[in-house]
Amino acid sequence: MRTVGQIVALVRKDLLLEWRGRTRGLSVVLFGVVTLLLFSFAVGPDTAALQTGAAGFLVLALLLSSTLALSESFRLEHENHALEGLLLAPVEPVALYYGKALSNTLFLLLLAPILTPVAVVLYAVEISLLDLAEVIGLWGLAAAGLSAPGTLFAAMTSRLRSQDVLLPLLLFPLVVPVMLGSVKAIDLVLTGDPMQQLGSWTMLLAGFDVIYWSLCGVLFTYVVEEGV
Amino acid sequence: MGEAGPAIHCESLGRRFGRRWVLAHVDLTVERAESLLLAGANGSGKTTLLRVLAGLSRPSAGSVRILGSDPHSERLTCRRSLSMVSHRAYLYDGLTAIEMLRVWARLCERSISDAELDGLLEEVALIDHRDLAVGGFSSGMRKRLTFLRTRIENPDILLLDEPLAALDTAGMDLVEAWIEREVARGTTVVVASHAIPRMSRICKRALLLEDGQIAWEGPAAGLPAQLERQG
Amino acid sequence: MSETAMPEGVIVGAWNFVIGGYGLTALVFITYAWSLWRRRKASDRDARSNG
Amino acid sequence: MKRLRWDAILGLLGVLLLLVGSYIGLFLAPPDRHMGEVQRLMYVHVPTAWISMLVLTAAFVFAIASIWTGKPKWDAAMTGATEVGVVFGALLTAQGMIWAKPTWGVWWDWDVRLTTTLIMVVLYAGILVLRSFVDDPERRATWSAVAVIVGYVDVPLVYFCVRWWRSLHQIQSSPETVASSMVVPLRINSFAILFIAIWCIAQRARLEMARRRGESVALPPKRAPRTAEIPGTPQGVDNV
Repeated sequence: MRTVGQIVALVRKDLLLEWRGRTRGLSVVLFGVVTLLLFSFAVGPDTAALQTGAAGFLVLALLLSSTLALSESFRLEHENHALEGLLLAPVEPVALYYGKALSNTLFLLLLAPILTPVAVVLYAVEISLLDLAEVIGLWGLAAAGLSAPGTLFAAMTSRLRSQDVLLPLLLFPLVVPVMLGSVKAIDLVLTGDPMQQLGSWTMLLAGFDVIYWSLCGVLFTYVVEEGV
Repeated sequence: MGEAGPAIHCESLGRRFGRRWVLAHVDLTVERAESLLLAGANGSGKTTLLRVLAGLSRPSAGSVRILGSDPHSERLTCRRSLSMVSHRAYLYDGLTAIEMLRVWARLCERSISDAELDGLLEEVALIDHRDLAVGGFSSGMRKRLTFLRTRIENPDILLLDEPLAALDTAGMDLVEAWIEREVARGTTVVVASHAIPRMSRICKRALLLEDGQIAWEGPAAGLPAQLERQG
Repeated sequence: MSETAMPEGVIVGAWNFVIGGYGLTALVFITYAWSLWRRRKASDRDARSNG
Repeated sequence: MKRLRWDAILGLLGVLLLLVGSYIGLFLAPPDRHMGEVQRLMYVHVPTAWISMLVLTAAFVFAIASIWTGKPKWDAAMTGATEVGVVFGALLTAQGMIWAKPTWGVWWDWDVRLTTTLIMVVLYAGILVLRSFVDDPERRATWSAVAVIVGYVDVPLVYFCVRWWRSLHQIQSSPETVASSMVVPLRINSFAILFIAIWCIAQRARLEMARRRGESVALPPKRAPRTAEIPGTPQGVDNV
């Protein structure tokens, strides 16, 4: 119970900081929008091709923005050695991990209502409001899947030289199941699901989330305990 | 539980950074309610010793016990009884002074009302900056705010790394009075400082570090003479 | 070893692929063993020069 | 010198067995009825696949041991297994491509095993890169062990998601049906490659231990402290 209170305090602190540094957050959002735009240039003004690829482009935009958001979230913690201050407080590292992973998930989830409409417009996808809600739900599962190992790896790489290369290098191959699962599931929502496969892809995403949210919480203790 | 042990106990403690031993062969016992002054030139290992005691740095050799507990395996027990002020501010530039205090209070599971927090800010003359972002604070103001953290934590053991650095005269007097009060209250205090005259008045015992090893140990009153003899 | 000797000559140039596969495997093993040996020597040299 | 012996013998035995097994596989075993001579690739490909998986599993076990005990020897063993896993995995991917070209007509076909192997190779190579960037030996050990554990748990997830993803297209027949005359060279080569892998891991682990010894420095000699002029402090440095 105590740990839950601390996690809530940490998430509140992160959200407050995110709100104060809105421009930082906005630049990540803008980055996502630019990526979506670039995909349409890469494919060409072929509406059919854009529609087919829409789900993939959307998830790729999320993936690329996530590395920015993740390393940014730890840059703040290192600015005045604030993370060290948190480690000095009577807080279990598990609480630090879940606080950070939760606020990262929330931030990435926030991208959905902005990037999805952009994709709908750019790629001429036909979508109902109900579908949109489904897409955002799936996006949430994907965001949680990216944040779980992402927070763990960002905590390690944030103190290293060339963190910008290392984080994607470690994270991208690991989250292939998240990527495949969410692309497939969102694609099924957008283009129809004649063979009722949406359920199993959602289960895959949820399974990844459950496994990595528990595993990384345990391992995070070892990562931060080797303090500088 | 470590109810029986002394406040701090180290045995042949050593810490290595790369190929350099920053601390070596440190045997140290600090009894409860004792006050200890750590002296030594820059790079003699004072900060590292404090960081190892605080559990921020793992010893490369030897062992540390805080109130009989290991800072790493019995993490929460140690953190609850220990507080540290260092030259690192541990602040978030985006938060205001009062928000920073609220975060600390919540993390330490202390329910402290805003009125009480205002009182604390008043004490360190920061009440006028209550709702300003910490990012705009001068280093002296940051330091004052950092002290309030230990006030909230209300520890049994207080580790202070250069508590007087970056402060103006008023700030130094403030901190000095506060440390004196803590010592009088029975808090175990370990201070690393270059302000020997000020600090040796407060502390009973002193310890001189040289190249990471204990070079001299004795009553704090004898430290100035010792330093003079050294040249 | 000609393709006409095969029972069913479905796959053209099959032996080339087989030889390629075995050759590659041997090459990788030899190169890796050599790299291990070389790194070992370098580390021994380092240890000696550092005293 | 004495410690070098067991794995040197094992390594030599591995090379010898590989020569024997490959000779049988290449010249004595009959060609496959459907696949023809291409089937002979199986005698190195399948053992490589088995041993790569085994090596990655070993890396996982070593990582857990390393994080649990904090002992440098487990970290060294884990480094060896990870690196050998990457090398063998890359070899496996290349062999798979050589297999794919004559049988399916393309070098790359998003086959489940091939894709999973490739992803694992990239992931574990990333872990080796991470190691090279961390200077502190203890932290390097912990962080890479954490990454190995996280990565190994991903294997079944990647496997299943690639399989589901593939199942929308068609399911490829895989080189699994094994006739009894093919068992002998397959078995010999499996042991051969296993022994070679063990030799490589042992060598790499030794190298890591040697490097780690190179990083460590002995404690400086203890100096006697000057004692306080005024008696009354109970703390001597000599008492324990």
